[in-house]
This record gives sequence, C-alpha cells and structure tokens, in this order.
Amino acid sequence: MVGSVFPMTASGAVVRRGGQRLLGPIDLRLDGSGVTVIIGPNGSGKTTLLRLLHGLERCREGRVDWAVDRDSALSRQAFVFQTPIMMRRTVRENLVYPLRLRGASRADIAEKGDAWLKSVDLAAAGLQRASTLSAGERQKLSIARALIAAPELLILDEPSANLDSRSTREIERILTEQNKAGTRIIMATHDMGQARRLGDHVIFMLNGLVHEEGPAERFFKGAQTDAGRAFLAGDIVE
Amino acid sequence: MVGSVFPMTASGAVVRRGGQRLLGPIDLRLDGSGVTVIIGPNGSGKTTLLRLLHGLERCREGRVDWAVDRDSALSRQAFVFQTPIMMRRTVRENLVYPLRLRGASRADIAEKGDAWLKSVDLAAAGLQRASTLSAGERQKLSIARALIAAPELLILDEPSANLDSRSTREIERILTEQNKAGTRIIMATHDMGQARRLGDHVIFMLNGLVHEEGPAERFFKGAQTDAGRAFLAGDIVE
Amino acid sequence: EMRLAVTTSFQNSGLSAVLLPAIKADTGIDVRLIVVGTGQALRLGRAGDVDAVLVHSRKAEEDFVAGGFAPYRREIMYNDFVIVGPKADPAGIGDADTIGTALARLAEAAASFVSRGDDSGTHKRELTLWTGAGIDPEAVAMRYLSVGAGMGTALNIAAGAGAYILTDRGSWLNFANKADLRVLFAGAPELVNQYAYLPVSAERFTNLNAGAAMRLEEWLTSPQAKMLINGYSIDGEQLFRWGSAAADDPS
Amino acid sequence: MNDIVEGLLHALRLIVTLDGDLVEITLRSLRVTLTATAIASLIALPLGALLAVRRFRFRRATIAILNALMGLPPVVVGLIVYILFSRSGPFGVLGLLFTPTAMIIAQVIIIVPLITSIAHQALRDIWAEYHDLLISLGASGRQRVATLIWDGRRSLITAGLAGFGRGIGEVGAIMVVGGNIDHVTRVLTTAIALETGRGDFALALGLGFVLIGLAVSVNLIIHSLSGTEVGSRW
Amino acid sequence: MNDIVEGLLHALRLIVTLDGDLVEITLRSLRVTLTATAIASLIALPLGALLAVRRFRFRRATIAILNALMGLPPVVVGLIVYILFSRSGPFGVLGLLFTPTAMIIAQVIIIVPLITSIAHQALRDIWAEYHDLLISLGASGRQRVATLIWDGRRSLITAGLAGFGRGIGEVGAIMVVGGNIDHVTRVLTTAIALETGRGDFALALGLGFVLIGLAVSVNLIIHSLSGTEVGSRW
Ligand SMILES: Nc1ncnc2c1ncn2[C@@H]1O[C@H](COP(=O)(O)OP(=O)(O)OP(=O)(O)O)[C@@H](O)[C@H]1O
Ligand SMILES: Nc1ncnc2c1ncn2[C@@H]1O[C@H](COP(=O)(O)OP(=O)(O)OP(=O)(O)O)[C@@H](O)[C@H]1O
Ligand SMILES: [Mg+2]
Ligand SMILES: [Mg+2]
Repeated sequence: MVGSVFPMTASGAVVRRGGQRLLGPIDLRLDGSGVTVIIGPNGSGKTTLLRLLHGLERCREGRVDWAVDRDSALSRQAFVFQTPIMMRRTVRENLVYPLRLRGASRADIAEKGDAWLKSVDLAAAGLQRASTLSAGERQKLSIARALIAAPELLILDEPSANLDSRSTREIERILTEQNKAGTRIIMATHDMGQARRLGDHVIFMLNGLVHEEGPAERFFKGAQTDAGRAFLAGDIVE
Repeated sequence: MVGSVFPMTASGAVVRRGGQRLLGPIDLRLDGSGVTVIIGPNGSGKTTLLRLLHGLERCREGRVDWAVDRDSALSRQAFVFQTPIMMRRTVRENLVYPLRLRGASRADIAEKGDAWLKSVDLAAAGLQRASTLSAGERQKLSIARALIAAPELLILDEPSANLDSRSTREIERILTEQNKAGTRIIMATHDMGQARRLGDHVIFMLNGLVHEEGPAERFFKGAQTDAGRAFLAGDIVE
Repeated sequence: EMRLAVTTSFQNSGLSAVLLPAIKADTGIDVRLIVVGTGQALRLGRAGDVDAVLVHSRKAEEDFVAGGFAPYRREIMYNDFVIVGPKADPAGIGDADTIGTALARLAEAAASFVSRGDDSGTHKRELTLWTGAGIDPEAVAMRYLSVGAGMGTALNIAAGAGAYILTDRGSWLNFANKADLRVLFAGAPELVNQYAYLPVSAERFTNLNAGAAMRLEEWLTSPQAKMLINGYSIDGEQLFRWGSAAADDPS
Repeated sequence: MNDIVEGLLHALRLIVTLDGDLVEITLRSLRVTLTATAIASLIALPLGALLAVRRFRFRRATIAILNALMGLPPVVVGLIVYILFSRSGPFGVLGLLFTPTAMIIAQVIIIVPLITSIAHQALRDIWAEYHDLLISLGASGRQRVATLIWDGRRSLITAGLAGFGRGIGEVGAIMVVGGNIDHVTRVLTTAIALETGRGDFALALGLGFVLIGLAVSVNLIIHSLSGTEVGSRW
Repeated sequence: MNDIVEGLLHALRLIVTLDGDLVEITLRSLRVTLTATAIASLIALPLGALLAVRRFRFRRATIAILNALMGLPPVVVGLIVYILFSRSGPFGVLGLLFTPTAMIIAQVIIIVPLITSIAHQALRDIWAEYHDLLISLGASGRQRVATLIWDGRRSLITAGLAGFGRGIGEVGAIMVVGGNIDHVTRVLTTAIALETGRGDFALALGLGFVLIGLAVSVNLIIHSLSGTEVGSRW
C-alpha cells in the first residue's frame, strides 16, 4: 500500500440523529503511531466517535479527513465492534472473510486462518457456526477477524468487555505486539487498568464532546479537569 | 404468588448441541437466599448453565427441577442476557413490556416505568428506539426490564460488561438492595472484584462442568482446586 | 332478475348490448349474462345455476333436453359461419364454390388452420365439416393447430399466426384485432349457425326464476326482438337473422 | 406497438373523462380485493406468526405445502368455490354464486397462502431475535403471536400488499364464480379478458394500465402512510 | 361435491395409468416454469439484494412499485408480449409467438417482481445485520450483493419457490402468448381452462389436483434438499 491514512483530522465534526446532536463539534488530529484510548461514561459518545473516525458515520457539519480518500481509508483500517457482528457462517469463514474480499489465494487463506484461530484459542471451533459461540469467544473471533488483513489502523470498541482475565491479557499482548509492529491503535474501554496498561494518549469523552485530551501518563497522574478527576475516582460525572 | 421456585435442583443434567456435550452432567441444589456467582473462563459453560437453571435450555439427560412447574418457575424469574435483547420498540416500551404481559394497569405501568427509567439514568431516552442506545445503556435497560416485574429469582449474565465504573457501582447497589429485599440472585461475571463484592456462594465452571463450588469467602481466600487457584491468579486454566 | 348463460360468440358479437336494455325496458327483467364456453354454459344449466341457456350446438342441446334439464329448445336466431384467413390466401379458398373444395384446398396447402378444439358449437361444426369433406385435418399437409380456447382467443391466435380459422360472422364482425385476416369463404348452406334458447327445467330445480325465463322467451320470439335482431348490423352488414334457419329455408 | 401507445392514450382518456363504467368497475375491483385482503390478512397474519412461533411435528411439511399453495391455480380455486356454492352444492341455498361475495371468497382462498408465507418469513426472523426474551418472560402463545405481529407490522404490511396485488390482478377464479356479469360482478380483470377476447387490445391495455396504476397508487399510499422503508433499520 | 370426488379419482387414474397426454403436458409445464423461474431468479435475486444494499433517491417509490407489480395482471402481460412478438410487432421476425419460449418470457415478466420483492424483504434484514461490518471491511457493491445472496440463500430459495408457484399456476398470460396449442404449447393450466370451458369440471379438477401435487412435490423436494426450516436460527 502506498500512502498512509495519517494524519487523520476531525474539524468541527458533528453527528446528529433524529435532529439531536449525538456528538461534537469534535476537533482532533491523530497521527500515525501509538495507542489512543477513549474513555468516558456510558452514552458519552465513545462508540460514535470511533465510528466517525473510521468513516462509518458521516458528519452533517464539519468534516473528517484522512490523508487518503474515504474508501482507501476504510480499506486500511479494521474495526472491532462493541457487539460483535457475526456473519451467518462458520467461525472459520467469519475469520477469513476479509481475506476473501481482498481476493487472497487459497493457500494464504488457509494458512492465516489456521494461525489466527490458534492464537485466539478457537482452533477447535473452526467449523462451528459463529452464532453458537459464547460471548467471549465472539469477541475474540471479532478481534482476530479485524487483525487478519493486517490493517494500518485498528479501532477497537471495548474489546475485552466479555473476556476472562486470561483472554484479556492475551489480547492485550497481541495488541501491544501489533502496535510495536506499526499498527496504530485507537480503542474505547471502561477498564481503567487496561487504559493505563495500553494507552499512550487519552481522550476523555463527556456528553458527546472531547472533554479532555492528552498523554496517558499525565491524564492518569492528574487529570486537568474536575470531571476527568471525578471519572477516574469512579464518581458521578455530569 | 403462592409457593416458591426454591429449592431448585439439577441432577445429572446434560446439555448437548449438534451431538456435542456443552454442559454437564451437572448436580446442583440451590436454595432461596443469597447471591450465587458463577465464574470461569470463556466458553466454560456459564451462560449455558444459567439458561439451564432458568428453564430456557432443555436437558437431554438428567433433569432440572423447581419447586413449582417450569411455566410457573419461568414466570417468577427474570433473566438479563449477556447480549441484551432489545425489542423493536422504544426504550420505555421495552422496559414496561413484562408489565404489559402480566396485564398490569395503566397507572401501574406509568408509575413503575418512570421510576425504573430514572433509577438506571435513562429518563431522557424513554421515547428513543431501544436500538439506538449505546451498549452500556442497553445493558442498564435490560437490567431494569428484568427487575420491573419484581422477580423472585434474578439471573444475570455479565450484567456490567459494558458499564462504566459509576454505573457498575449503581447496578451493584440496586442488586444488593433487591437481594436484601428477598430477591435471590444468580449471576455470571468475569469481574472478580464484583464477584467478591456481591457473592455469597461461588460456582467455578470449567469445560462445561462445575469444577468447584462453595461459600464465596472460602473460595476467594483459598480455592480448593489447582484450576480454581490458577483462575483466580489469572493464569491459563485448561 | 334472471341469469342467462350464453356462449362467447353471442357476447362477442355485441348483440347483447342492444338486446339487454330493450328487454329491461319491455319486460322489466334484468338479464344477467354469464358468458362462458358452450360446454360450461350447459354445465351451469345442468347444475341449476342459471335460469336459461342460449347456445348454438344442436347435438349438445338435444342431449340437454333429453337429459331432462330443459323441457325443450327454442330456435331464436341464426347467422352463418365463415372461414377467415390471411388476405394473401395462400390456399386459394377465396374462389372455391363449395365448402368441400375450400377444405380440400386448405388441406393441401402449406398453411396453418386454427381449430377451437374446445368442443364448442363452433368446434363441433368444424369437425362435422371436415368429416363431410372426408378429410382428417391432422393428417394432411396443412398445419392443424388445436388451440383449446374461446372464440376470441382463437381469433387472436389466428391473427397472430396468420392462420385460417372457422368463426361465426357475429364474432368476426365485432372482432377488433383482425390484423391481415379477411373473410375468404362464406355462404354455403352447411355453414348455418342456429342459436337456441333452453329454459332450465323448473321441475328439476325449484329455486329458478322460471317466470322470468318464460317471459324472456316470449320476448325473444316477439316482433320487437325480430326487429332489433334483424336490424343489428356492423359496417352495414347484418349479423343475425331472427327465427329458425330450418323454417326459413326448408331445403 | 401502436396498440400499446393507443392503450396508454385510452387509459388516459378513460381516466380524464372519469368514464362512468370505468369508475364503476374500478370501485368494484377495489371493494372486492380490499375486502378479500382484509379477511385474508385476519387469517394469514396470525397463522404466519403461529408457524414462526410453534414447533410441531409437521411444521416443515406445512410450510412447504403453504409455499406450494401460493401457486394454487386460480381456475381450480374458482371451480371448487363454484361447486361448493352451486345451487346443487352444499352451500347452494346461500345463493352466493355470481355475486361479489363469491368472488371475495375465491380471492381469500387464493391470497391466504401468499400472505401467510411472506408473513411467516418476516416473523421467523423477528422470532429468532425475540425467542429467548419472550420465553424467559413467560409470554403465552397468544402474547407471542401478538408481539410478533405488532413488532413486525411493517413487514406484514408488505405481505398484505402482496396479497392485494395478487388479488387485484387475478381473473381465472373470479371469472368462474363471478361470471363477469355487467354491472354486477364485472371487475377490471374480467373486463380486460372480455376486451382481449373481442380483440380490442387498445381498450384491454387501457384497462390494464388503469389496473396497474391503481395497484401502484394503493402501494404508494400504504407505504407512505405506514412509513416503511424510511428508517434504515427497524 | 361429486365433482370434487370425481376430480380426485380422475387425478388418481391419470397418474396411475401414466396417461401419455398428462405426462406430456405436465413435463411441458415443468419445463416452462422451471426455466422461467431460473431466468427470473437470475434477474430478481441480485436486484433484490441491490435494493437492500443501495440507498438512492427513489428507493422507496421503486420498492412500492415493485410491490405493486407483484399484482401485474397476467392477461395484460400476455397482451404486451403478444403485441411485441406478433408478426407485425417489433420482434415478430423471431417467430416466437405460440411457442414455449414466448410462454417463458411472459412468465419471467410476471414472476420477477414477486421474487424480487420477497428476496428484498429477506435480504433487507440481513443487510441491517451486516451493514456496519461490510462497510467497515470496505466490501464493494458487487461483494455486498454476493455476500447477502450467499448468506441469505435459504430465504432466497423460498422466494424462488414462490415464483415457481406463481408461474406454474398462471394461465392468463400463457393462454394469450402460447395459445394452448395441443402438443405444442398446452400446459396444465391451459388444459384446465379448456376443460372448464368444456364443462368437464371433473377432469378440470383432476388436472388441478395433479398441478397442486406437482407444486407441493417440487416444494418438498427443494425444501428437503436445501434443509431450510431445520435449524432454528441461521
Ligand atoms: N437516534 C438517536 N436518537 C437519540 N439519541 C441517540 C440516537 N442514537 C444514539 N443516541 C444516543 O447517543 C449517545 C452516544 O452513544 P454511544 O454509543 O456513542 O455511547 P458510548 O460512549 O459508546 O457508550 P457506551 O459506553 O455505553 O458504549 C447515547 O446516549 C445514545 O442513546
Ligand atoms: N452448537 C454448538 N456446537 C458446538 N459448540 C457449541 C454449540 N453451541 C455452543 N457451543 C459451545 O459451548 C460453549 C459454552 O458456551 P457458553 O456460552 O455457556 O460459555 P460461557 O461460559 O458463557 O462463555 P463466556 O464467558 O464467553 O460468555 C462455548 O465454547 C461454545 O462455543
Ligand atoms: Mg459504546
Ligand atoms: Mg457467556
């Protein structure tokens, strides 16, 4: 692939639905390395922001720009949905679907399929229908499906919500590895431990707006805003 | 309501799908007070066990018995699904649906609807379609919907997987309150902190079997089995 | 109000549109026409679902009477059958002087002939004509298309396929999709087409409106009907003659 | 080709002049088919929901037969209704033959399988979604059916409209049981058949275009009233 | 009533003796309608998927019109095909009128809207499920359509079968374009119409029962081959 999606910028981007403003205006500039974690209370707009940055959500006002056009941008990113979307296929077919879309060779598909099934512990479930997986297994499959086509940018929405602690660690290990290998990561999480472990850069969302943004270390040591401090303390934030 | 669903017993209960044994044989006896937490790795059968105890899953071998027949048992229980099932209705209509099924009066429905919407922080979203809620909001709605008809037994499958820390605390507070008021609670969770905070009694699942069972205090102080200890330490359990 | 089952040719000729209002005016009877094939018309009569039947298939009518479904048949009017075919007339039947010659030429030509093939009055007459000429239409050079359809559909097929077909003058004159079809042979005595009225037996079926059926019969045989039927024409051509062909021409 | 153009002109002329006969038979077409659609929906929608909700032994065979009955040949339906309502038939005393009522009955028989099948297909998916929840909430059979019908109402409107379309364009059955009697049972399709038989293609096509226009209008009106196909999901 | 019993006996007799004519017209019915269904599916399934996947300006109107066209009156379709293929029509030189090919063309026109509509309804739900994923994965329009068709194949089989049913029971159009010519274009439905016109209701019903039996068999065979309605979900 030539070119990169970075830097990506949002300028005055607003997402509305049914006449209501869900998100924004958002002004952000993200460049091509490290891990950004997005945190904030339920309904604060984390998912919506991730979708906007991915190109899934079109904005009514303002704009989101990638260094390439939207279609190329989409094809260099992968998104792990908060509620994993499983196709009506087997686990293996779900996993290798992105490769099929890209017209990969049979051998390539078989090899990568095997490798990723193993690395998320689903080797035994390859021929099972994806709809029969347990919630945690779906989440793992969804992450593997996102990684299989080696995206430049990986966006994850609460990737470990239903995972046991060992799977969480395993996924975190994979993410760190991918990040080191050059994959840019943006993720939303409610797990502050995870946010601290993985994040280089934090975006704290509140009521559809970026309330605070900055290096992870600084944020977790002492958030600049009252709301940020309250959120870290687990208090009511309004 | 006369009678109680307790004691509920499973004797030699096995759940199969597609010729494969997913769960069991399970032998359990649960009586009518306290909080049971079910823990175990992804895919170990927690959800399947909850469904079995609820009466959603029929067993091929062995049996599950309640002190009353299955239909009455179902109607005295409420289940909060791991992936919340939202009806194609507004938030409010989702919430009060169990009351409608029971033919509650308009006044009752309006009053309880208002009260529960408020207590899970969704008062502003009442007329929104449930499908537009954020993941955490859905989870909260799903819990409120389960509680609105005052069940005798409440079964929860990872109720706080997508909740922020404040909502988690709020939900835990509600659960503790309900439990004190006499509602029996059985829940599956991956959050060991939550398990410790809420559980009186622990069931540790592994590979479709009850691997260890006992009072929560004892389990968390020192699990009796190697696998139990390894799981608590976040290690690989196989 | 009464129900009268008629064949498609009667309806397609357009005569019904002239007669029905006059009947209503003269007798107060609201005649409801059920337009179906000959066989189906008689079948409806046999079930007592109509009060009378107006068809043109002598043999079937006589069976109907013999079966006790109608007390008698009353000949009301007649016209004639004609053979129509493509204007170019590849079989050259236009100048044949007898029906036999015409059919023989047809049989030898590389032409198509559409047969109703539905046991209707027209179809039965056509078969009689072939037999009379000593020809088996399925075993000759001509392409014989047995279409199993009503007069209108059969005419449409003939028009679409450029084929010959036997039809009654009434249906033909009122038919709009003539394409390049023309009347090529007509006027032979074998081609008389007699319509008869059969009141359904009131003894057999008690629910019938026998009174109306009788009054309609009276009206159909009245001078008023004679005037209207004989006066009905399209493009200056008379479609029907009132009365019985046998009585008009004893030969 | 000329015929087609002429047919369009004919249709236009008939509509612009509000031709009395045309208005009469159009209204009768509408009345017969709307009534048949309403009755058929009352039977078919709960039936479709029941087939989605219940698991019984011959469910698969029932569904296959239902699908097959979508192709019930109209003439055969007409014949059977005729035989039942003929004066010598079991319901002969009712005197319904050759009346709009008989036509409605025949159309109901023809469109019930179609509406049921489409409804079943739509509700089956909703049932897959709702299954666990409704069972867990202890909804009774009747409540499950009612919930599916209510929550699936948008798809069910499509099912009803499919039935309406099938009915309004149908001719084989109503010709046999209605008899195409002028001013009594003549509807658009039987009039079209009549004009076709008379070779008056322009008029037949004209009526056909009126019929298609009617079907399109009913669909557009119902769709815009019910707001289907507006939202992306739900 | 006797007619119905007699009709059943007739059907039985015809089948048991493997009546030559019956076998001939039954096979022709099957051949015409199966071909029409195959061609119509090739058009309708991608079209239904496209309507599910694409958002364009007149999408709602298009869908409403498509629904309305499910009710395309067969006689009108027959007339239009007749006019196009008659010797004086634009495709007259092909000489297709009164051949099985013309009948197939008419049936394709009649069943395409039905199959498209049912397919669209089924695929719309799958699209709602897959939308985010397929967009995120950057699937092209063609890939989206292919994925929906593949993953929705079970529902699409039902759509195809509905089209088959509609076609095999249809008579109005194929009578006009096929002509019910003995040994050439006579099929089950036109034979039924013929026997009805002849007043031989028992034989007509007998043929009707054969036709229904045929439709049921095709449905059962396809359903059991494809394994629809077996699993509860997927
Ligand atoms: N059509 C709509 N009308 C009104 N509000 C909407 C609509 N769609 C979404 N919302 C609201 O937008 C808000 C933002 O949702 P979003 O999914 O981005 O939150 P989130 O931060 O990801 O929350 P969570 O932590 O629970 O996943 C939610 O409060 C949701 O209810
Ligand atoms: N039809 C099937 N065929 C084979 N395996 C199945 C089938 N249905 C479910 N399973 C398997 O059964 C196991 C038990 O699933 P269950 O949902 O009970 O796990 P769980 O303990 O709730 O996991 P999680 O923590 O991820 O929610 C899973 O490994 C799942 O893949
Ligand atoms: Mg979210
Ligand atoms: Mg689970």
